[in-house]
Amino acid sequence: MSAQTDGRAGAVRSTDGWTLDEWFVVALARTVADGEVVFHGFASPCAQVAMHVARRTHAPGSLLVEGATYAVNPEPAFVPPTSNDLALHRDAVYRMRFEEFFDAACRGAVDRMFLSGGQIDAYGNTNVTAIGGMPHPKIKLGGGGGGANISATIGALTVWTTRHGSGRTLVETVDFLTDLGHVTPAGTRAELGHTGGGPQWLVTELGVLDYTADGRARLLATFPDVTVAQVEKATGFALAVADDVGTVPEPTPAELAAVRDVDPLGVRRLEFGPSDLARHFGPAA
Amino acid sequence: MSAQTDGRAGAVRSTDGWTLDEWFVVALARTVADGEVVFHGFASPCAQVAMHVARRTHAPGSLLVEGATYAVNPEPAFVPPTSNDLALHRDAVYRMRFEEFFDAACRGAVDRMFLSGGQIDAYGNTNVTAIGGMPHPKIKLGGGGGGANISATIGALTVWTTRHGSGRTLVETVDFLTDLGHVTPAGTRAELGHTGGGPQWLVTELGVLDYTADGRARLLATFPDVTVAQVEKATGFALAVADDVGTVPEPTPAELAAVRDVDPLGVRRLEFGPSDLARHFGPAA
Amino acid sequence: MTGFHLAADKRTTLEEAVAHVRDGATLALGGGLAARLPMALVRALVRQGTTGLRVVGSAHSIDVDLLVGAGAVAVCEESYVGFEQDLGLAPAFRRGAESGSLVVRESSCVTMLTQLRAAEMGVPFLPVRGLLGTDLPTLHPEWGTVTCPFTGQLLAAVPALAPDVALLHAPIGDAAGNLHLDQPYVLDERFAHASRVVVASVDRLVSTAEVAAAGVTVPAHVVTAVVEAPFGAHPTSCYPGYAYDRTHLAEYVKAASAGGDAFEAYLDRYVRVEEQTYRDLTGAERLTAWSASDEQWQELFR
Amino acid sequence: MTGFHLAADKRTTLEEAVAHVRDGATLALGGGLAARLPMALVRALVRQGTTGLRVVGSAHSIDVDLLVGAGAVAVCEESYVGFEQDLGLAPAFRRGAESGSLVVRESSCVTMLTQLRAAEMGVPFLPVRGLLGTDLPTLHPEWGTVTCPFTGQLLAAVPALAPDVALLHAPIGDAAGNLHLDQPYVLDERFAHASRVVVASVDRLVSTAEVAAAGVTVPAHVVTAVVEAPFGAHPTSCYPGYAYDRTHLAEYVKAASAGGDAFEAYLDRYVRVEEQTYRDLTGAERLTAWSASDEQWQELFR
Repeated sequence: MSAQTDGRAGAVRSTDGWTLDEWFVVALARTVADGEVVFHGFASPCAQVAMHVARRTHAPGSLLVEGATYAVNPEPAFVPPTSNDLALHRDAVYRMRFEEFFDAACRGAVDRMFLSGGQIDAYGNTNVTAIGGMPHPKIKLGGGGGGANISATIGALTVWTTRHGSGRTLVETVDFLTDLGHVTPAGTRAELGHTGGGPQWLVTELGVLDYTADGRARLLATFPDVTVAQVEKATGFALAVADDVGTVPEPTPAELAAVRDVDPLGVRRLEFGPSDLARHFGPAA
Repeated sequence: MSAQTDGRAGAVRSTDGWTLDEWFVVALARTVADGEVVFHGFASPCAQVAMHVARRTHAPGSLLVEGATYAVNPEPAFVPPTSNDLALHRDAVYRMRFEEFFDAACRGAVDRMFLSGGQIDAYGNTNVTAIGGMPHPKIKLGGGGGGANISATIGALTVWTTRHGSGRTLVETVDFLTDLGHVTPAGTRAELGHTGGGPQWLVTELGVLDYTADGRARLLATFPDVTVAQVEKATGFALAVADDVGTVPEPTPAELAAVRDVDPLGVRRLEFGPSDLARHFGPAA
Repeated sequence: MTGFHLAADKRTTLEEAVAHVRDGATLALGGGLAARLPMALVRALVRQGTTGLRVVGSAHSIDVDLLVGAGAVAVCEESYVGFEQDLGLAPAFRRGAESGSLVVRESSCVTMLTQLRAAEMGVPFLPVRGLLGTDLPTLHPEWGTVTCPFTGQLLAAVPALAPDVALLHAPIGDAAGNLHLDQPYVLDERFAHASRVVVASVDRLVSTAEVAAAGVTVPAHVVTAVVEAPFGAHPTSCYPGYAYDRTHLAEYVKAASAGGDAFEAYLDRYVRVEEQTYRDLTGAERLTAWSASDEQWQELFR
Repeated sequence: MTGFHLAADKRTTLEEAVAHVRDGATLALGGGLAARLPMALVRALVRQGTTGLRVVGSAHSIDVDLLVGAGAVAVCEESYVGFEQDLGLAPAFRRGAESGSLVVRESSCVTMLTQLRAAEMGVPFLPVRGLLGTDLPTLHPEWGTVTCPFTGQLLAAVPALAPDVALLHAPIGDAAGNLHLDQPYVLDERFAHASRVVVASVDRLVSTAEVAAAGVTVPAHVVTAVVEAPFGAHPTSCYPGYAYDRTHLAEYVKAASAGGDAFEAYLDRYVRVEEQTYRDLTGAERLTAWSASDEQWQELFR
C-alpha cells in the first residue's frame, strides 16, 4: 500500500485504504481514555505510536510518558526504532527521572500501561522472560523491564500482541509469569495486595478483547478478515466470546493521518510478520 | 580587640592578640583531619566557620558540605547569620540534594559532623529538643534537624558548646535525648546497631575534651584562663581528666587570619555570652 | 497515593489557593529555615482562619511560628523551628509548646524524608537509620521497628506520610504549574510528589519556555494551583530575587515574643492586609540589592 | 557503604580504569538500551580478559551481550537484554542462557532501583511493590518478604545491592570526575552513589567550569577514575554528540548470531584493537550528522 496524501504530509483522504498495522495501532490508541496518564515500555513500537495517535485524536488531554526516555508529552518528528533516543524528547518541557516515573507508577499515579508478551494467558499474565521457562529456557526472551513491579500498581493495562495467529502466544499457562494479570497461581491481585486494576483490554492482530468480571479474556470484535472460529482456534485457552461480537470499528481519516504522521519510518511494522503486513482494508483494498 | 592587619585583608601578624571566640573556632577546626568529609548543621556559626578555617589551613583536602545548602567546598566571601543562604554557595561546583546528603550520611560516607546541644551528658548524648523534657518542656528548644538519624551513622562527631561555664549544659542526664552519644539508656551504639563512631571531641569555651574507651568525656586541655577545678565545677557529671592536662595550643597567625577572613561579620560571636566575648589572649592582651 | 493534575491553566488567587487547606489538614511547607518559605500563602492561610493543622517538614522558622501564633496549628511535626543564632528561639512555637496549647511531635530530617519517600514510592512503610536510643520515638506512637528479613537487624521503621496539601514557593513558574527552583530544594521535590494537593506561589508567572530554559524542578503534573505573588517568600529569601529581611524578621520576633496585643498588631499591620500593602510596608524591594556587590550583600546582614 | 573519592586528578587510561574490575566483581553498566552505554570501557574489559562478572542493571543491549559473548559474565541480573524490535533478541545472551553457560537471574527495573536505593540509603533492605505472584522471585533466593509493621500487609523485600564497580559514560567531564549527563540518566545516578568504585569515560575531558555550566549530574566525589574516550558510547548513542549506529549494531548482531569464528572475527576487528582504530573502522564521525536536520536524523534509522 502506498498512502495517498492530499498534499499535507501524513493526511489521507477518507477514500484511501489502510493496512492492518495502521488499524491495529488505531485500535490500541482507542484504549486510551482522554485525561489518562499513559506509559509504554521499550521494544513496543505499536504502543508507542498508539499513544501519540491517541493524544493527537480523541485523547488530547492525556499525559503521555515516553517509555525509556520518560519525557512528558513530547512531539517527536518521527519514532525511531529504539526507545531511548533523543528524537523522542522533542518539545517535551519535562523529562522525569527514572525513579520519578517508577515511583509514580508504584504509588498509582499512572493510569495505563501497554504490555505485551511472548506468551499471554487467559487472565492476562504475560511471559516476556523465557519460552520453556527458567532456568532452562528454550528461547530466552529479552526480559520484562519494570513490568513485574508496575503491572501490579498501574491503574489499568492494555495488553497487546501481534502474534495471536501463531497459536503459540495466547496460551493456557505461561511458561514463566513475568507481568501480572488478574489471577496468578499464587492468588488474585486483591489476595496478593496489588493496588492496580490489571488488564482491561487485549488487542491482537485478530481482534479486540476485554476481560470478564472473573478476569478472563473475552472476544469483543474481530478485524473483518477474521472469523470468531479463527480466533478461537488460535487461542490456547477456553475463550469467552461476547454475545454480539462485531467488527473492529474502522479507523477515521484523522486517526490514519496521525499514525502516518507520527511514524513516517513505519517502526510499527517491525512487530508484524509478512502475512499480516500484507493485510489491506478499506475502499482501495 | 581590633585586629591589626599587615595590609592584606584578614592576615594578622603573630604579635597580635586574639579573642576567645577566635581561639574556640580554631580549636574546633583542628578536630577536622585532612581528607575528611565534614558537615555542620544549621544554627551552628562556630562549626560553620571552623570547617572553612580547617580547609584553608591544615585540612585543604577535606570535603566540606555547607550545612543547609549542601554546597560542596564553597568559598563564601562572608558567612551570613542564617545557614540556608546563597552567600554560602559561592564558587561551589556542586550542590547536593537534601536527600543526597542525608543518604550519604546514613550510609557512612560522611566522616565528621559538628553537633551541639542545650544539654550534653558524659557520653555525648545531646538534648536540642527541650529543657525539662517532653511533652511538657520548660524551655522548648528549636529541635534537632537530622541529628537523631545521622548522629548514629556519621564516622565521628565533634561536639561543642559555648555554655559549659553556665553549669547547666554538661549534665548527668539529658532531659530529652535527641542525638546519640556513645551509650544511651537503651544501650551502646553497637547494641543498637548504629554504624557511626560517635563523639570523638568535645570543645567548650573552657577547654578541649576527648572520650575514653568507655565513651565518657575526658578533659585534655583548658584555655589558659581556666583551671581544671573550674571545669570540674562547671560539669554536672563525674569528669575524667587526662594525666597531663595542658593548655589548648595557641592559634597560629594563619588560623587567625582564616577565621577573620571567612567571618568578617563575626557570626561566630553570636554563640557566646558577653563575658566570654570579653576574653582576650596573646601578646596584645 | 496521588494522581496527577493535568489542567492546562491552574492560575488562581491566594484566597482560592489556600481554600485547598481545610481545618485539620496535614500541611507541608516548602523551603527551609529562612529561605523560600511560602509566606504569601501562609499569610493568606492566617486570613482564612484555618485551624487544627498538622504541619510537617524539616527546619523552618517564621512560617510555622506565624501559623502557631495565629492559632492555626494543632500539631507540629518539624525537625526544627527557630531563627538560628541570629534571632534565637521561635517565640510563638515555644510558647505553644511550653503552655501545652501546641502538640510538638518533633521529627528529624531523615525521618521526615523517609516518610515522604514511602508515600512517593507507594509503600506503606520504610526502614530508617538511627532513631533507636533517642527519645524522638516517645513522641511518635505511629513509628515502630522492623526486623531486616536478611540480616536479622532491628531497624526503626516509619509509616508513609502523604501530606494533604503542600505549599511551595518558587521564583518562577508557568500557568500550568511548572516550577523552577534554585538549590537547595530542601524537601520541596519530595513534598511535590508525595502530597495530594500542591499549591505553589511564584514571584513571577512566566512563559513555559522561560521555565523550561531555567529548568523545570517541579513539573506541572504534580501541581494543583499556582498563584503569582511577588516577594511571596518575604521576609525570607528567594534568590536570585531577594535576600533575607533581617530587619523585618527581628520586628516579627519582637512582636511574637511579646505576644498578645503586640502580636495582634503585627497581624493587623502585615497579615490582615493585601499582599501589595504588605510589600509596600516592608519595603521588600530593597532586598534585591544583594546582587550589586558583596559589600551590599553583607550590609543586609549587619 | 561507600566513602567519597577526593583526589583532584583522576584521569587515567582505559586499561588502568578497567583494572578496577576484578574477576567475579559485581558490575553495574550505565546508560540504557542502546544509549550512552560505556562501550569503550566494555571493550577494554574484554581486552583485559575479565571473567566471572555479575552484571546488574535495567535494560541493556550490546554492552551485556558483548561481555557475555566474550566469556566475561557468569551471572546476568538485568531487567532486559536485547535490541528491541529493531534488531531483535540478544544473540550471545540468548545462547548463554539457553546453553546454561550463563546464569540469568533476571531482575526488574523497580526492583533493581530499590536494591540500589537501599545501598545508597545505608539500610540493609527495602520493601518494594509488585513481584508477588510473578516468577521472578524463583530466580532470586536472596529476595524475600516483609510484613509492614503498621498495616500488616505482606510486601516483597529486597536486600541492598552495592556494585563493586560501576562503568558510566558521559558526554563531558572534568579531571576530578565531575560528569554532565543529558537525560534520561537511567540508573547512572543511583549506580554512582551506591557503588564502591565508579569508573567514567567521557567523550570530551573539559574544564570544571564547562561541566559546571552544563550542570554536574554526577559529582566528582563519587567518581574514582575518569578516562577520555571520544565516541566512547559508540555504537550506541551519546547525544548531543552522536546518534545510534544502526549499521554497526546490525553487523554486531549478525556476528554474534553466527557465533564462533564470526564472533571472534568481530572481536579481532573491533575490540582487540586501539580505540582510535575502532573509531576509524566504524566511521563513527558520520553519526554527528543527526543534528543537521530531521531528515538526516531519520536517515540514520533507515
